[in-house]
Amino acid sequence: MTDLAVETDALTVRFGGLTAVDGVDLRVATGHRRAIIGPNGAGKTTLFNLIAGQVRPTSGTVKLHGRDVTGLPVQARTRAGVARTFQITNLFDELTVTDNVRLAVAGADPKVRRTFWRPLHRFPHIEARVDDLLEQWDLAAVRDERPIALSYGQQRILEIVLATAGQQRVLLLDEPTAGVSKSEAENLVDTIDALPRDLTIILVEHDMDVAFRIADEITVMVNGEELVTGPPDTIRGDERVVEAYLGRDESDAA
Amino acid sequence: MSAQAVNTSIGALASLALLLAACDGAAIDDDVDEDAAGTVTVGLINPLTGPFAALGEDVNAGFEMYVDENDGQLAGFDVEILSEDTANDTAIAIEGIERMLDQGADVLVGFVNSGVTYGASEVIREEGVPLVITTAGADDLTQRDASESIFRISYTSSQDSMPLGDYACNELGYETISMIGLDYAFGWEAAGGFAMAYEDAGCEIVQELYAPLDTPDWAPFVQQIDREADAVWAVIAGADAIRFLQSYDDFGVELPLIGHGATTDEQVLDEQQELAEGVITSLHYTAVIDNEFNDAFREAFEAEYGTTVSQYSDNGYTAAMAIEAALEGAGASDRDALIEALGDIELDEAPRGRTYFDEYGQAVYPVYIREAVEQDGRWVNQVLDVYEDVSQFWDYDPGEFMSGEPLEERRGTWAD
Amino acid sequence: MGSILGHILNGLSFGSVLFLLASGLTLTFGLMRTVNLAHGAFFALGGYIALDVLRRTDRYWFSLLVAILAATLVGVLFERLALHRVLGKELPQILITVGFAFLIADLLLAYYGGRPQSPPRPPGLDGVLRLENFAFPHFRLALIVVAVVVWLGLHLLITRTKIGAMVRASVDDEPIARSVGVKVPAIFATVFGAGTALAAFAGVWGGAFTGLQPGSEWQILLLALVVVVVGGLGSVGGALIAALAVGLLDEFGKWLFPSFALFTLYAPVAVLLAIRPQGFFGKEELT
Amino acid sequence: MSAVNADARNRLLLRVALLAVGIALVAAPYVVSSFQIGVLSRIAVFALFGLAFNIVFGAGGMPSLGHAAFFGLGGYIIGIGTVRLDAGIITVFVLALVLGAVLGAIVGVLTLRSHGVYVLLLTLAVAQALWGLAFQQVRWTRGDNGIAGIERSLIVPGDATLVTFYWAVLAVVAIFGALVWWFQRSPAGVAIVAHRESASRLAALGYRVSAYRIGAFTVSGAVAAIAGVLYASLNRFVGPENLAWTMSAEVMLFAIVGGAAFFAGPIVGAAAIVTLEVWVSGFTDRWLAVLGLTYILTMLFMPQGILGLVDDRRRAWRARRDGREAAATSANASDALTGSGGMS
Repeated sequence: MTDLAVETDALTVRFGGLTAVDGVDLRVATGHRRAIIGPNGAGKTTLFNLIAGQVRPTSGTVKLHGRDVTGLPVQARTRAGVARTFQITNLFDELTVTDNVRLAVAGADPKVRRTFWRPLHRFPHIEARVDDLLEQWDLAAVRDERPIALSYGQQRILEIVLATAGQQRVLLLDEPTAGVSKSEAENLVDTIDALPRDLTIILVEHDMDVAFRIADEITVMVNGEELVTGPPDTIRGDERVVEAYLGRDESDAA
Repeated sequence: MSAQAVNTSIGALASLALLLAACDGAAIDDDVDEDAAGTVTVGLINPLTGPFAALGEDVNAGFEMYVDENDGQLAGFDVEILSEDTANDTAIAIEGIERMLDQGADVLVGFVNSGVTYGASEVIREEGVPLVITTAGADDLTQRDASESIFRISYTSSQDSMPLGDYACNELGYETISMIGLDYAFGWEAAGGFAMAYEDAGCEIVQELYAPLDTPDWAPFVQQIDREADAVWAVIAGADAIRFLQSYDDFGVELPLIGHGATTDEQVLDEQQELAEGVITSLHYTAVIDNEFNDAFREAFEAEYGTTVSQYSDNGYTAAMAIEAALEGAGASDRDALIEALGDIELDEAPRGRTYFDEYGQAVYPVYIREAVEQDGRWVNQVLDVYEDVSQFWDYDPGEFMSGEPLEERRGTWAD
Repeated sequence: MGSILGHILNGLSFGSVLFLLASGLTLTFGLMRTVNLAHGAFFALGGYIALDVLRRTDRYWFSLLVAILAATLVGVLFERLALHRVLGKELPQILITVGFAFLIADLLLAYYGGRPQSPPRPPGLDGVLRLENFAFPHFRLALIVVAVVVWLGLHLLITRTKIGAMVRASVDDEPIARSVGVKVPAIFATVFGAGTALAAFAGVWGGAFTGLQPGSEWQILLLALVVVVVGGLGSVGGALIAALAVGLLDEFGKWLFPSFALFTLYAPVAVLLAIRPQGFFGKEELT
Repeated sequence: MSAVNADARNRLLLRVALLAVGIALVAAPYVVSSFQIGVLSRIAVFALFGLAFNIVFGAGGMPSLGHAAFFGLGGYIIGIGTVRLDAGIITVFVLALVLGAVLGAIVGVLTLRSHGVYVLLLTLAVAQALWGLAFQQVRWTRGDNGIAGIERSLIVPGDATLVTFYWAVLAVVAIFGALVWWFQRSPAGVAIVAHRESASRLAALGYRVSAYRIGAFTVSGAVAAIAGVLYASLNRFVGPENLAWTMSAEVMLFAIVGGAAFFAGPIVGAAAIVTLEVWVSGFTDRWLAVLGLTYILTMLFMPQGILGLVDDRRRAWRARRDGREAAATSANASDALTGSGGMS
């Protein structure tokens, strides 16, 4: 059991009268890939924010590799090994692709991060890693562009590059394929699938096909609660899941 | 990165070119035609924007009117007048002065704010150009920090209050007085001058109150006035003076009110009207001084500008007379000759009465005890009494006066 | 007893003046998210025009009306021609209003000269209420009443009419507001005009209290900002409570420690903003 | 490959241009009048002030309306230090850097919870509080009278004439300007820009965002205080007006008129605005009205500033040369720039 990458205990958060996440006990083993699905408003993104530190829980705890990080701010959790992407593309729009990646790499190196007397591009070990990453992710050709000049799929990839540049061990992907065209989504899923197997991945996904393809296990959330967790095949046949989705879909359509 | 850098340099070059072109346009050629009689170039340096704009406008108007009355000549010299706005800001004032010096100013006239005067005095001393101050009151400009090139035709902050100290104690018979003033150097020095003369005459200050400049509501201060005192003495200028008198009236303070001349200055008296009725103040000027020179000045000024004469227009007007006298004495218009000659002038025909400079460059003049009254439908400061030849040191010895603690630093010590 | 009551009434009446100064500012911010730093200039514009018309016609209420209408017209034109073009962009709005304040104030100085002036008190309110050991001017009492009336009017305008909702919708998403039939330009011009009308009214009635001179435009603006910030940007009720609180604090502060007035006003405001940026009564904003 | 060539050519162009500007500035005293030297000195000081301000504003996206606080602080440090306490110039510079940084850090901490217009109001309140202190703490500041008699010879080794003082100012401005340039390209400097673009992303990369916000104010405050020292010695005077909020508004105008998104923006803006002021006040007393119009017209028609316009022209020109449809990117870029000067 010490092999858990992410572990939450009775994790609960309330906003005013609304309980967005209600007593969730999530356990994701190191190297596993977990998808979290559920209808709109199920609390998936909030759960992400709780794990990554953007939101503090009302009660309950979050552990990373066995270490309690409940009280730590975002940047400290990043340093503790959690990386994330955002549901809406979240890049530094006024910086070049290279500078985006440089900042991400430098973020993992406290000495560089805190330097204010030497240009960011004059750190050879950072530059080497940046060049590697740009090559590896096919972004070298657009390195001097601003993110806005990239295709949406490339922007999503750049997000993943930023998130993993510091060699984090847990990656949280918030709807990585949302808004991406069919062909680009295909490519994106391949890319995610090809990420190293020692990287623990938790992803929120709307697109069932993507979730079922990437995930080893799936957690279904409804109304802030964990409904069921299991391998894709089990989930596919689970009546409660179908009911939750269909019920929700009907009310959405109405 | 590099694209931005190129921009940078293009922009910088463009702006430099712009700058040089503009400055070129701004520099007016200073080769004024040197005819036989000669020319004197006077630089007016007064606030024309900001809270003191009205004061600066009046000074300039007074000065220009005197020159106009003399057909653009002073003592046979053609007068060229330059003017710059101090905007109540030292840096802007210095820039204006430098521009006028560039254009060949022989003498400078102006300043309302003492801080700006102090700030600019370095440049003025360094350039060796004579300055005639027309409003700024800080005592030390002509005392501890006196300079041979700096003269002041207007008051030191304490000069005009001191005669009233004597008058209030000995003539009006007020034995105890509560002082209220604006909380900055001018207020402290004016109050200090009054308190010193008043207490040395044998009477007693029982309270000392100060309110910040631009106090929107005077009620809290007025209500603190010690009603046991025989009278209240006030030094409050500008819009504050209007608000103060309004509150004084509203809250039914029955004590007689006296004060520094600025409190019922002609610039605010039109607004104060009956609120000012009976207020007795002291100043080296009032619009209704009864002599032929003042009558002529007042009538001409009102015809020309449509507003009442004030101490400020008188200061500008008298400054022009002083420069005329200096040109006459020197027979030349260069800076050194003017500095030399200004110290020796004596004006017998000034609207305010006989005026001359002491050895520190400060004007010695009559100070009037005035009472605000309505006269023929207009509000004026009627003359009750006059003290002739009032020096900035009053009856004290200059050396002793200046070796004591500066009046501004004695704020808060008078009522003890 | 009389003295304490006097201090309280004074504080309340000064607070009422502060509320009048601040009401237009808080209205434009609350509804339009526009910080109008030309507010003080509109105050001065109203005051000077009223004085001018009064001197020419000697009719008080007529001159008050003309001043309010003229300032409103200028405000509406300014909104249409300049401010509206930077809708939703806070910083450009702020700098444009600063620029407009410089422009108006300088033209007022050029036209009316720099001598301090003071619009007269409304006719009939010149008297003083005198009890045994206690005097209080009618005008100050009237100001308290007027402040409450203005507050009530604004409160009803915002909560009981659709205008508040329409304006907010227009700020949040102009195209959608347009598509549901909101006449966006007209709405903004109206609200801004109402803000300048309040500023002009404050210039005449508050001006009778504070006077007018070059520089008033900033002095008044800074006072109004303090009130609006303490009350919470955009909260009319908050502004009223804050104005009265600042008025009372000012009264008792000057009574108790007169020499720190300037510093005492701004330092606590800075601390309040650091701890509660939305002021005491503003709504928490998610940014 | 052609991009590399273009890059090298641009670098060369840049160096030549910078050198030309440098030579022109240093040689200016041989060409222009002493009055114009005074104006150039003022522009140089304001340029440094603008560069300092723009760390917080253009780069950090935080609209401070209280930078006069740092500027005035520097002025009072040299004023009180040299006129009243007999401190040396080294002490003055060190104190200005340290106290400017400390005040900057304090303001940075105070604004941590604020965004947009609230930053503006908070910084304004802080500066006004300091203004009130300077006005009233007469024992130290001489209140409204200010402190006169600040010696220029403190800054100039040897003989302090207007021209040598100008050169000294240029040197100090160049040194601190270069430091700001380095700072803005450092990891911390880039992170400050990144925080403006997305604080949440920066935090998720492991950066403590608040530290970079405070850092921006700290460095900005220190450099602005140095500019304040220069300004006071240029005028040989410091008074409450050095702390006035109009000074804060003016430095914001410098940045915007020049182009807040560009490093050189505040320099160009200071040159343009001071020149305009000098020129207009040469023939009318209504220069405040002209200044007001400048604010309005700049925001309406040139929100990305002079350099933004130049940049747009250059992009359009290059696009035409490359035969590419560039309207879209250019429009996008200028939108982004407009936004960047605003509230994040």
